[in-house]
Amino acid sequence: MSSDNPSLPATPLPRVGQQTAWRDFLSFTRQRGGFQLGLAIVALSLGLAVFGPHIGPYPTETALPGMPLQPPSWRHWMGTDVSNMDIFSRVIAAPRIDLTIALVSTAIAFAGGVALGVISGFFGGGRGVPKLLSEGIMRAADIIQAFPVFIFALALVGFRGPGTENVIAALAFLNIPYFLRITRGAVLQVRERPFVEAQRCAGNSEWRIAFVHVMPNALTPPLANISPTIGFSILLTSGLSFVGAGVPVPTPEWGSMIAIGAPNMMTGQWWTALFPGLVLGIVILGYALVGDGLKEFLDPVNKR
Amino acid sequence: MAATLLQVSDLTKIFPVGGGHQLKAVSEVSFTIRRGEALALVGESGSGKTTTGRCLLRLIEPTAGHIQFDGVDILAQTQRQFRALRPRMQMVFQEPYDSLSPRMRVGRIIEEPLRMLPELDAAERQRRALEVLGMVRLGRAAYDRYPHQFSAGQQQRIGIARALVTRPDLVLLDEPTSALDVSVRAEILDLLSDLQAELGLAYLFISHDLTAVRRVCQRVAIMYLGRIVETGETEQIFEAPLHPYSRALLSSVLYPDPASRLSRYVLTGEIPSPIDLPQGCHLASRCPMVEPRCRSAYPPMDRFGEGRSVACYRAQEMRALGGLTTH
Amino acid sequence: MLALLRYAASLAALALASGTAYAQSVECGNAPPADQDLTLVAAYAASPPAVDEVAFTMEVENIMANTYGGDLVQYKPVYWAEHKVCGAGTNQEGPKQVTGRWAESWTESADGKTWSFKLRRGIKSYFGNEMTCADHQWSWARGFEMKAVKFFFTKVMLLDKPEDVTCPDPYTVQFKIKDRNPLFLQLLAMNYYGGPFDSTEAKKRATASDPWAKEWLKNNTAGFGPYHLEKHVPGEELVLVRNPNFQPRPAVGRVIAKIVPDSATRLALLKRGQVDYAMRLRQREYNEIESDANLQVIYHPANFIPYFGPVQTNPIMAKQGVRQAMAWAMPYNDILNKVYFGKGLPIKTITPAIYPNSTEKFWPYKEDLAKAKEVLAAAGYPNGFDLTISYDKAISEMEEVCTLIKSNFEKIGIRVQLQGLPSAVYSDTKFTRKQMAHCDNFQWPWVADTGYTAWVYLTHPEVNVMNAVKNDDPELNKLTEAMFVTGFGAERLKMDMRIQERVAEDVPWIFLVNPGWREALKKEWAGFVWFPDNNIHFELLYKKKS
Amino acid sequence: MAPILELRELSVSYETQGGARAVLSKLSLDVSAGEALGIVGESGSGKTVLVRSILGLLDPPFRTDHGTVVFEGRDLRQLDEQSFRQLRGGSIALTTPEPRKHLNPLISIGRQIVNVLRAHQTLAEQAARTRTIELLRAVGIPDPERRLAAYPHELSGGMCQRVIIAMALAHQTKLLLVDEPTAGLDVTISRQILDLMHELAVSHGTALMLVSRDLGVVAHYCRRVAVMYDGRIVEDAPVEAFFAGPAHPYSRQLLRAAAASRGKRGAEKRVDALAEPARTGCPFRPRCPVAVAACATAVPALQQVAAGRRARCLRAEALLRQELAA
Amino acid sequence: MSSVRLLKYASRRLALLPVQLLLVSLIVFVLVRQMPGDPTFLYTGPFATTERVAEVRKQLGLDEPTYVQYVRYLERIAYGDFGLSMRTSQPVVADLRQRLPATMELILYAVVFSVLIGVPLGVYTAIRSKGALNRGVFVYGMTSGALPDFWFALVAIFIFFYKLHWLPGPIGRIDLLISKPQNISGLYTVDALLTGNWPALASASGQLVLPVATLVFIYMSLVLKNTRSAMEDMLRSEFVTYARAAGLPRLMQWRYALRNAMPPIITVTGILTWFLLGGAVLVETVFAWGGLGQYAVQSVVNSDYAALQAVVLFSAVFTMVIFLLVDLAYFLIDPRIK
Repeated sequence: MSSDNPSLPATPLPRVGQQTAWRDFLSFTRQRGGFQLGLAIVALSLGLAVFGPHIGPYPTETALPGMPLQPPSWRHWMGTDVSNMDIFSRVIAAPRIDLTIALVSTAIAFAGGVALGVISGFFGGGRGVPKLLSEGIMRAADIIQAFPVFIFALALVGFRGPGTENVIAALAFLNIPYFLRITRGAVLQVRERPFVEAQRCAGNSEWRIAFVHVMPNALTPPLANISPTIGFSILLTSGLSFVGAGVPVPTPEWGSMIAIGAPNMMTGQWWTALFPGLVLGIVILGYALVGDGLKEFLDPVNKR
Repeated sequence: MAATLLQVSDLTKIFPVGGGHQLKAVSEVSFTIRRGEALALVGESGSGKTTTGRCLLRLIEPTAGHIQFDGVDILAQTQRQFRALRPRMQMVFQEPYDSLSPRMRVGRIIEEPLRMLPELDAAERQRRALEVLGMVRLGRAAYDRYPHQFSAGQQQRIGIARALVTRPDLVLLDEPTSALDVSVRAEILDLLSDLQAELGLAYLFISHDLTAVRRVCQRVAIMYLGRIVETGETEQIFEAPLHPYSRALLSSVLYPDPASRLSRYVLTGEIPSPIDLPQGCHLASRCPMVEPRCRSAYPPMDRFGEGRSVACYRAQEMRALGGLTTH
Repeated sequence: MLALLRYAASLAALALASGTAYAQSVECGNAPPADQDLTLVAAYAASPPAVDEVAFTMEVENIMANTYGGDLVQYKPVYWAEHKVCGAGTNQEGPKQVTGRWAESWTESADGKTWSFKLRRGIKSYFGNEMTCADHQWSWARGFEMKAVKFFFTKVMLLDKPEDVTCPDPYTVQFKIKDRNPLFLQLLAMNYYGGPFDSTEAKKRATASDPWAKEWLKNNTAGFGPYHLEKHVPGEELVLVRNPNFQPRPAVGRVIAKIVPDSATRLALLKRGQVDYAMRLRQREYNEIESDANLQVIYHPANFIPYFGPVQTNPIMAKQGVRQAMAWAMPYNDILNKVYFGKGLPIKTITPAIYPNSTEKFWPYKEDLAKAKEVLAAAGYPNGFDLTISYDKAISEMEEVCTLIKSNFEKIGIRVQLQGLPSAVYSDTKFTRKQMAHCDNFQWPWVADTGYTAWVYLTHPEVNVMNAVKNDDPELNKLTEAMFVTGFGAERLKMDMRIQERVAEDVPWIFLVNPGWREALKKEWAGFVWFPDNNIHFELLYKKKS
Repeated sequence: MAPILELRELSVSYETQGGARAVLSKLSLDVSAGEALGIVGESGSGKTVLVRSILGLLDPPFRTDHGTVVFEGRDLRQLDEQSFRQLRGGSIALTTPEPRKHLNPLISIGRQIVNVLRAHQTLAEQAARTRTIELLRAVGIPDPERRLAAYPHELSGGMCQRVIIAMALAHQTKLLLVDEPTAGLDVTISRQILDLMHELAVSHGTALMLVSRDLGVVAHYCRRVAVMYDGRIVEDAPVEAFFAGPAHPYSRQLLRAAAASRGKRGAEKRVDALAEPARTGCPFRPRCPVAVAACATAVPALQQVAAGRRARCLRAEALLRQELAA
Repeated sequence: MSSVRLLKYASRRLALLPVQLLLVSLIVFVLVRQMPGDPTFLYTGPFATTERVAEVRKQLGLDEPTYVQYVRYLERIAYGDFGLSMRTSQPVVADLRQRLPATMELILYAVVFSVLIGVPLGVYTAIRSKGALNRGVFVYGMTSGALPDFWFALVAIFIFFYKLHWLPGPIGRIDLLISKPQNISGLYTVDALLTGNWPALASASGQLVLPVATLVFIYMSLVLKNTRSAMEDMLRSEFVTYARAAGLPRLMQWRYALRNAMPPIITVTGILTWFLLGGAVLVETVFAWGGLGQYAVQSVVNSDYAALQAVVLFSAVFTMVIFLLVDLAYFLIDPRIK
């Protein structure tokens, strides 16, 4: 406000009031085709996670009578796999496991990352135990992030053995530093804002300032990153399952379906791996679009 | 009731800046504020005025010195004990919007300091909040709204209301108008003056806006590189500053009047880095009146009449230069 | 030259000896044409962790079979007319299946406890050292030391200690065993796990801390077999070169084996003519090869026993009724048709169909879910139970089989969880009997004898590691032990039959489908012989004259 | 004196998702050669946009809808990019608030000045360096030879502003656009800078267009003052006359607000200093203490109210009389 | 002068490495202890007797307390001994040395092409914010990040190898029957070029096309998007606006912007390299590339823990080195860093 900024004629202010926020969100959504598409995909994927295993025309884990590897037809829209299971039914049932893993691991990572991020960000410059805590958290995050993501995920699952819980644990573990850093970055900015000192003047304790006053104002960046993280977790899960370190067969899971289909693809039965991958890509795209849209919506620079 | 509300003596704050260097942000600063008095702490960036203010509220822990608030040595207290005194010392911040929690309603923001007064129940807290909202000329409607729904001037009033809700004795005003446009700034300054008169508040007004200071404060302390170089009654100092720095500073003020021509008093060079300052007068490198002794020892604060002190060996000669205004 | 003549003579003798029901115009195991000097490019599925007996994978077997070339005796190749392929004459009784390899003749003492073998002269290793009894002695001593596969053989052969192998003269090897053993020769014919080593060469590589040259022999070979391992880049390639001293001279002078982990890629390479031979494909892929004019699939019924194994450490699996119910619920036809495309053979007894005395008559089970449900209820599980089936993830056919089993079992209320495990973890948990049940196709009895087979896989769990299902049936235990020391004849046949009947009653294993021995090559290759090791023996291969 | 810059009915709008919003509305203004014109107004009044639109620096979402910008007889809006480029930093130069942000942080200041020099004239590297040193010396940077290699972050804000001035005055500058010269600088430093700028402008015969919120700056460094409100000039007067008594109620508010001592209040009607500009009629109406019914009908024209001064207010003459009476 | 500063800075950054490494090794060690099953079995095979198992356990040091094992482990690492791979029976270090060049070759080309295509495209789309190319780039940026790389690789193989027969199949780095070029750098293309081994060069290049194209397609958007946004930010920055106001030519304005966009571009190149090491895992697996990534997968699938921990350790060191280089590059570009 010290000078006129030509690119921003009006003071940019984050909007918070529930009613206006909702109205803003609706009007924002109306103008963004990509965001709408993303929301639709996300909604559909969530719907499939709940109902998917029940609405497919065929059972998802039992072989059908007849010869396997039938090409796509009216009976089997995406064909059948080597065990003569209907690929379409399995593809739409897959969100049950893929999304569960992604949502649970992201939720854990979000909760853990935000809490640690607030501590490390807020107490970063301080002294004594909180400072040591903050330093320790950051070093730990550095180390975890020194490993390339997929190799570390592979190692975690490799050393602990495959299985849904282990995949969730590995992904949560991997994503905690990510949320931690985002939150910390936001906290470092928020804690420099004068209202923090105002709260100190109002007699708040440091922990209360950190979690009651600073945290809510630092949530926007991590919140905006939930959606892409879910997408990324789905991608990692499928990668792990692809090499057999993830979800056990024949649970419908996109990555393991691609793995099962891969050898058939080489012998010309392209439908076995093509469709699961395509749907996987679309779902991840949906989460990425929603993430991008939310980032844009929540970013004060884009406010009029 | 003692007339002196706040007595600061020899306040020093040193920041380590790595590599064994020190940043002496505040050096042996002493001043007093009487009840109901507005004292301005004036200086350019890096002068230590803000650090001084923050030390008073113990938002920063000073390195040395004493601060007596209403007879209590607040530096001897733990942060927890000090919390009991906080309602009596409040603060108004520079950025009107940024000093308000964006995700809280105005009512809650204003009531937040009242948490320190556990004897107040919810109804009483609300009554008090509405009362101060009235004082700063914002209606009851403001109570349920969010800060961003207000203009910058209104936000600053919310900040003032928050500072007043605990009925403090002393309010620290940290550049309260520097982020505001001219006309808004005038309104806030008028409001602050009115409130001071109505409620008998004492102010510590930290600013580099000299016209604002002249408008609100009864007394002025001028700081340069961590030291107070001159204190005194506002009009006295603005008319005829006795320290070379004060003179240079005040002669730089541009009043909105083409007829007012101040006799310019120009310092050479720029403000040196506050890190590892040499002993001796901090102005020595820029002062047109510098003498060898200025470089060897820092000049003491000498009294020049009632409430007037100057830290310069050649203050007497400065007096001979006369007033600033030449019409 | 002399050696060649001798070998030819022994082949002629063999032809005479086997000239009964299987006498054929097609000769098997002949010396390949001497005018060919060929290179064979192979696509292997994996690289052997080592070329010594410490490791235990199909690739290790393959390399060892081709570099050490077997023991004193070997199986006799005969022509199997119905499959149009040469194979070991395993349907013969006992010693008749066997002919000499390094030994030109042998004798058994009257009490059956002493065996003497006369070595052919002039057998030379790649390094040029002549084979003597000392090499055998050293190899057996090493086997006792290594405590691996060869050590297992000593147990079955009833050989007690290294000192029981002696050298009356440099060209005679003598064994003293604890008791008469009718299977002695057959066991010896299957043995190429650990030698015989060219001990002269191997000793050069030994060190004070490693007197048995374990380190060197992990990545190098020192045998008298037809090939020598010239190069081994783990995970990348293996190169075998002809042992110049081996007679008869193999037509294939060089085998380049590239490691191509993905079976579909191996298939693609073969179809494009970039390799001559692709190892370990899936049935679907073999089908594709059969329809390719330039390629061929060699098939022999072989001795595989893929089975579903309820591990009896688990109390539910220990119930005979439960095992029988599962046998009734098994989707035999689906497995045969969907996984093996009708190409395999249903298995209905513990003894492979090509082995003597094998009979299907005791096996009552076929897919009958109603019956299965009834039996299951009678066993006390009307509502089924939770079952975890483990399998080796590296063998994709097993995954398909298990998926089919899961489909059927769930129809009778058994809730199935599949557990695909990495090979190493799978074999660890399998042999430590930590699984609840498994699907397995890694079993093929090396000796064509019901007693041997049942003994190895289904008895004496306290000593038999291979008894991964922890079957411990007193009757079976007794029968197998008795068969070990009973000579061929009616009494032994009775025991044989009872074992097969008992296994069908008690169902320690539920037999699935035997896919047979399948090898995929370019059409121009010939000279295949199936041996119970299920390996391809490069030394016999040659190119057909067009 | 003939104007070197003539703005005629310049209209700029800002594109938002809700539609275009006017930032400058039919703004007309002249600057004479060698003249010092001050432009004052609050945040959002369009001062900075005005400066940038003269230089053709506005990027979307800003849009110049209408009007002409005539500099030395040429309409800049019709100019091709190449000729305009020659003009920028040549005949028309700009100084900015927060000078450090306007210098490239990764390039030494010497190189940056050399680049500017060589963008406008063919100059050998060595000659450009020599000229740069001269310029730095001229703007009072001590030890200029050594400072050539310095990076912006190594210089104080005041020094950076001097560098910017050096670049602005590197050529035969006819018009210097000075945007908020005191923002971000300390009192003593900004005074030095203003003095320097003023001095150089006078000696070069450069016209100054000085945009500021600070009436004090305008009072001391300008001959003429134009007050902007809501994208329009509401008053345009010689400095002495203006500070003696403004003809527009907004100007009066500004002046009173800027005073060092508290002015007389009470007599006037309380108004909300923050009310948004009205969309119909006089935009200042909601904040105007002297508004009458007629103010609601149309935007008043910018009329001559006295010799050499114009105001956009129906009551301007009444105000002037009142002011004189007081 | 600046080289001295650089050296000082580099040595200070390098001094941090051992501490990081120690922590990394601890994590890896702890991870290894999580492994299910007894690794001894893998060495002994299923026929081994109890004595033999005990003997191997002792040989492997598995009978000692955990902290002793950690200290031993550190000692061995210090001597460059990462143990024997159970799968290949080779020292893990030898395995890594063999496979590393394969991965490096893949990553090198992927990074080079990503930067060569991504940066100019990013700069171009930042400068010209409209048009079909921009639209296309936007759609590409959105979709490429969403596609699983391994699936993309499979589809690419299906189309270009199986259907069209344009490109060689997924059989690793060089055609089976063409002998490898003489080992100089380990990168086949480089070595073949150096030794003038044209058939090997042709084959190695052909084999590289699909995996590199896959990696570039999937991961280049990272470079592209970041370059574009950094460039857009810089073009909007005050100093570029001022450069324009000062009459600098367009090209010079873009150079100013690009110069300042370099730090984020370098960072993202570092991140890309780091990411590719992980991304290469699956792509290598699909293409049977025989590099570190495939080795990692095979180690996991076969519970080859010595191999796996070496891969994990190496990848961490690789990451640290990459980011060290990024920091040094920053230091060279940005005079503000002390």
